[in-house]
Amino acid sequence: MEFLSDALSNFTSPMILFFVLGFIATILKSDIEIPDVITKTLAIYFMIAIGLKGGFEISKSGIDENLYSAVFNSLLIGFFVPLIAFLILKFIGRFDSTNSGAIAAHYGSVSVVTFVTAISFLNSKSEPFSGYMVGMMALMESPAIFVSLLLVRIFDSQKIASLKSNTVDLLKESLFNASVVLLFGSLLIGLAVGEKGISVVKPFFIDPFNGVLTLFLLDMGMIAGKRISEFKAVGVFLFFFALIMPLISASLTIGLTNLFGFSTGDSLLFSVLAASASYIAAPAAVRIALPKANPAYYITMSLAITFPFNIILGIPLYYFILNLFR
Amino acid sequence: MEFLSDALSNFTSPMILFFVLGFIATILKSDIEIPDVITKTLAIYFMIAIGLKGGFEISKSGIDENLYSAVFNSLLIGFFVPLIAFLILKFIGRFDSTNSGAIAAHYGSVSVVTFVTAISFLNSKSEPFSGYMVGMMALMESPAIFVSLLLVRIFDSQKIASLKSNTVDLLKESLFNASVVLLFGSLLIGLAVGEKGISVVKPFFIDPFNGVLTLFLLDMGMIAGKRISEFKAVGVFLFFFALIMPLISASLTIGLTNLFGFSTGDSLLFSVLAASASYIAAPAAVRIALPKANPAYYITMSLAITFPFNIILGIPLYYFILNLFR
Amino acid sequence: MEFLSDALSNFTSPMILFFVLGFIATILKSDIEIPDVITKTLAIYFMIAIGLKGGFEISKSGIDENLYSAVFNSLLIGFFVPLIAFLILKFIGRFDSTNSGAIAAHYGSVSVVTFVTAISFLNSKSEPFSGYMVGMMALMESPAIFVSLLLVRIFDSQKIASLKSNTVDLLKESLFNASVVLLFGSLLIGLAVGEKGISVVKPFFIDPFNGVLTLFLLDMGMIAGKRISEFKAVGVFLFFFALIMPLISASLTIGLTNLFGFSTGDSLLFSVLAASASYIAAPAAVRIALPKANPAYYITMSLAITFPFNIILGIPLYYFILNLFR
Amino acid sequence: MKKLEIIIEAIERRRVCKILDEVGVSGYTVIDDLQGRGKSGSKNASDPSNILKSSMIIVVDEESVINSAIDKLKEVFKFYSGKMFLSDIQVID
Amino acid sequence: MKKLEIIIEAIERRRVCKILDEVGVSGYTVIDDLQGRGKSGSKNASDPSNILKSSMIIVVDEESVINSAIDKLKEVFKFYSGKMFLSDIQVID
Amino acid sequence: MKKLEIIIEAIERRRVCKILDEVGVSGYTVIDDLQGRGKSGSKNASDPSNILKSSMIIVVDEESVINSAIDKLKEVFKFYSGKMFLSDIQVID
Ligand SMILES: Nc1ncnc2c1ncn2[C@@H]1O[C@H](COP(=O)(O)O)[C@@H](O)[C@H]1O
Ligand SMILES: Nc1ncnc2c1ncn2[C@@H]1O[C@H](COP(=O)(O)O)[C@@H](O)[C@H]1O
Ligand SMILES: Nc1ncnc2c1ncn2[C@@H]1O[C@H](COP(=O)(O)O)[C@@H](O)[C@H]1O
Ligand code: NA
Ligand code: NA
Ligand code: NA
Repeated sequence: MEFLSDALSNFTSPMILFFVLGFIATILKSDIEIPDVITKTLAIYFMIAIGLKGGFEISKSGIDENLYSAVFNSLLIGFFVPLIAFLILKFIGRFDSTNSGAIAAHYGSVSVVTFVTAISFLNSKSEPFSGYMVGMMALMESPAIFVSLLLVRIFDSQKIASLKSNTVDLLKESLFNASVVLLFGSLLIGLAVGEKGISVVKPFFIDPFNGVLTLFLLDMGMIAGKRISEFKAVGVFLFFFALIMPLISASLTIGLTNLFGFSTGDSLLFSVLAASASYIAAPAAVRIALPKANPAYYITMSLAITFPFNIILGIPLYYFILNLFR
Repeated sequence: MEFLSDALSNFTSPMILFFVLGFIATILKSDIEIPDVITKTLAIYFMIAIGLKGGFEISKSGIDENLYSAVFNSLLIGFFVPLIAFLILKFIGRFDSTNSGAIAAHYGSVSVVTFVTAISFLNSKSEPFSGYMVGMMALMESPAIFVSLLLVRIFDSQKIASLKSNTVDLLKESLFNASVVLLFGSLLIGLAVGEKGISVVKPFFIDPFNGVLTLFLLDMGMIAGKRISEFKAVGVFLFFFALIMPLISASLTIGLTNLFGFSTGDSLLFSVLAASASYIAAPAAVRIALPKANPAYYITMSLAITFPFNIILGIPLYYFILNLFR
Repeated sequence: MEFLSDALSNFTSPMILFFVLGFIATILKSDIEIPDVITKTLAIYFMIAIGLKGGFEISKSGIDENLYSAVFNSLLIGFFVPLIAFLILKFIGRFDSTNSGAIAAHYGSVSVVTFVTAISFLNSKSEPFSGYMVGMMALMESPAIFVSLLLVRIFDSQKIASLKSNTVDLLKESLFNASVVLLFGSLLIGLAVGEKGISVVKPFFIDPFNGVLTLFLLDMGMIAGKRISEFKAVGVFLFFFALIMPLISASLTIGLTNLFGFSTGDSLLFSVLAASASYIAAPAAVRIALPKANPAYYITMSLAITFPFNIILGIPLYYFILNLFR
Repeated sequence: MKKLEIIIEAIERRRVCKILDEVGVSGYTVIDDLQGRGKSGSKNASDPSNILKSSMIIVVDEESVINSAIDKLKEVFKFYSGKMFLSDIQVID
Repeated sequence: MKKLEIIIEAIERRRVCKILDEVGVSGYTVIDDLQGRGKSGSKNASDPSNILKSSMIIVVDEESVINSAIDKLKEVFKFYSGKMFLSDIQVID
Repeated sequence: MKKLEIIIEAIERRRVCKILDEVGVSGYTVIDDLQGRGKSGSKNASDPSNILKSSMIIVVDEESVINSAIDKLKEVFKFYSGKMFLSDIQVID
């Protein structure tokens, strides 16, 4: 069965294996410490790298009408995923609006590294995808967060408790959010510099890309492993939510992408974006907008459950399902 | 007009574009934080890389008599640039000797990254230059600082207020200044190891060089952007001084290099060294030797005005002027 | 004489030269600061890189019966080297059991970077070696430490003064010691991913390897240089012990490897492992197990005397002796 | 003079400094990347979103100034985990 | 309330925190990567094995709790270099 | 015993420690990479030349020793921005 072989082949990918190694290492209490500053820098490296590559692809392929449907699709996902998540959490999970909204924001937003891992999965399958998908990721980072805050406002009897200034700051911040600026900026630069410019940075931003991802996933594995201790705090419902929500988001997205008729590569990336949970942008935003929500919930879920699930099983699974419809 | 096309082609260079991106990002308050330790390490990387490359070039070309005129030229620049700067600041700008000397020290000394950017500009034009130019940069870092201190001593009615021990420490320090040692050391090693040795480090120190520079300039753009808030403190006179002084230094140098008959590549590098303002060696030295001088002046001018001016407009401009005389 | 030419050729190796540069720079008080976090990260990089490479080699060559004799040989070295060191220190050097044991632990354990330097020495001589040697290094890190602790228990009239919990923690820790997990993990991954997987990470973990080592050794040179101030604390006996002990360990090992009939490459690596003194794993373990031992002794000896000796003279010397027997 | 030590989630450090500027304290010193444990569980530095770190802000000023700072800051502590410690100190000048 | 500032070798920081948890202090704050000098010579951050750094752990609690913490901690200081400083402090809440 | 907290520009940290060694204090602890704000404007860590950072040096010793340290240090503060804070403290041993 193709999915199985993919899932298994995933286990001969050094990136995934190093993620697992990091996870195990932490459980064995053997602290291989990759300093925080390195993690931060690598995250920046990835955003520049995929931005440049994406922009360069666009400069080659040119912008086709698909772009508009892609933007539209992104917005649909950015609206429905957090909505569904919120309703499940509030009415099936019986969580208060604040926590439901906080978690919904994470599942609505996206995880850069999951996206990056999906890209290297597609490359390994030499499956093409559009350069503008990087733009779609940047586009999908914030809207879901605001949809979730809106839902909290609507369902919360008394207005959300938070420092007044905050929501204003938040709008400003998320509009010019570090990663949004970096991704769009690199995308535009990739567009502008063309072949010659790219060749200049290729040996740093393109060739070592997968190797750097390997190191980064080792670190992610350790970060994820460290949060296992919080599983009890999370509880059974949220644990399963963190596994099932990605499936729901991915299925929904696979449906949409079939309607719009995107290529297999683009459809996979859309599904992965929908299925992934943010662990950088969303936690920071939510901590500011919904300080009363419990961070132990959303950080543990996105980092220690959904992220591993997506990179290990999710990506090959979504890819398999996608191909059933082709 | 060639200059325009160069200046514009400069805007299809990823390095410059990422500098601009960093600058904009900071103005948009989107804090893409590249940790300090990374900036420090990258600076070391550049000094090793250009040192090795320079030394290797020398080992191939051998040391020609030009070397002596190059050294002489460096010393002339190191003497006249700070002198001119000082006189302008003191007698036209009406600044006290201490601040005039502090700023003069910065414009007399050199900026490694401006030099590095000029090198990648020359490479993009496949314009050759001598390996020993790296040595010239190392040579030009300190003298101008001492010339400036001397000027302060001469013009300052009461002897400079500073801690006694300091000036002695300073001499020791700047003689074996980190960057001087690193540059000359790498230069010698590049000389010693030859083809084989270089090939061993090429994949790390040479191939990714431009890519690393891209990342570094993104950071420099943010650092420069952060200082805009200090522009008011700097004032109109110093603002224009920071734009015009590089032109004066460059013109003077272009004149000198024509007298000495250096190659276009070497002449450009000399002009860039003269026009560039130090923002690492000089601030540290001046803070120690002239504690009463206002850091807001010299840091803001060299980092936020002269550095951007040189890498964006200065380099192609000097290159254009140089070619008018050939 | 071949050894001389090797020793000299060692001085046209950029790695060694940058180590020397770092050493000199520190003596000149010119503080080129490579941040701690970078050093830590590079150490992780090396363990992953050699682990992957080693595992991949095994996957090609397959596991031959030599493996068993290699393991056996490692254990012999791990037992005899610390024993000899301990006896020399206690009965010739007249040191108390605690300090003798503490130092013996360092000389029994291994130095990753010395091993890495030996590997790049072998590559430069295109001398082959077995992939499982990385495993041997991982294997040899801890046993000698426990042998030494045992010796202290035996010879110490009153049981070692240390916090109860400690020795238990220690066993746990050193079993799943960061580097042990990382090395074996990478080894297994290298085994699993095969040609395709390796090619994916090659541009990051294999091509720049020597360049990264160059940067790392610059830092090691500075770290070693900083400890010179402690030489007085170390004293004449320990100073010479730090130079002679490696020769003893190496000779012993060369004898053993001849008995077992290992290849020249493997024999050199075994000798280097035996001759090298740990400066990461051992100090941490000893500080916990033997808090009363003087850190100034063992850190200075392994970092500032034995490490430089091995990478500069030791490696070519052992290689020369080895070849006398072939 | 009084010394106020404020331990606050890294993410709110900026706001605390802003408040201190508004109150008009004569200055403050910031120590970042703190770890720790309190009633809201343990804070450790390994979290990519940086919401599990703390910063310490040290303010030394006249009692009156410190008190008005404390009042303004209490609002922040309603929502974010952290602590404020007050002690006597003498400024040398 | 009392404030206990514990300066201890980085390598023993974990144990100190464990002891504080056992004693049941209401919380603590950790500052890592300290340098310094004491009777055991100077501690500076550049050492790959990380045994030449110190950490500071700050604990604020009732005198009784602090004292029992101190007793438990003395054991550690028998073997490792470091210092404990005690002072008066007021907790704002 | 007295506790002296010295906040000084990073660039002058070495000199301060040298002075403390000369005075012969029993020891000190250094915290680097501080940010802050004072009358000389705000200090923030992002400056390649490192002249916009501060360090804190903590010294605990007898009042007499601390006072002679303070006298020697005043010279430094004539030229460099920083602060010295003095408080009572008790050393545990
Ligand atoms: N008793 C205490 N002593 C020192 N620091 C504390 C104490 N309680 C809390 N903290 C610090 O304040 C942070 C938040 O505390 P809390 O709001 O109680 O979770 C902790 O992570 C500690 O850094
Ligand atoms: N008098 C002191 N004042 C402040 N910190 C000290 C003092 N004595 C020791 N320390 C700190 O405690 C560490 C260990 O001290 P010691 O055990 O005396 O070597 C030193 O590295 C300093 O960080
Ligand atoms: N009132 C204060 N409380 C705490 N720290 C201060 C205070 N005033 C100044 N500082 C610190 O001392 C540094 C230099 O202060 P100044 O010399 O006033 O610019 C500042 O960057 C702060 O880190
Ligand atoms: Na999502
Ligand atoms: Na200049
Ligand atoms: Na050994």
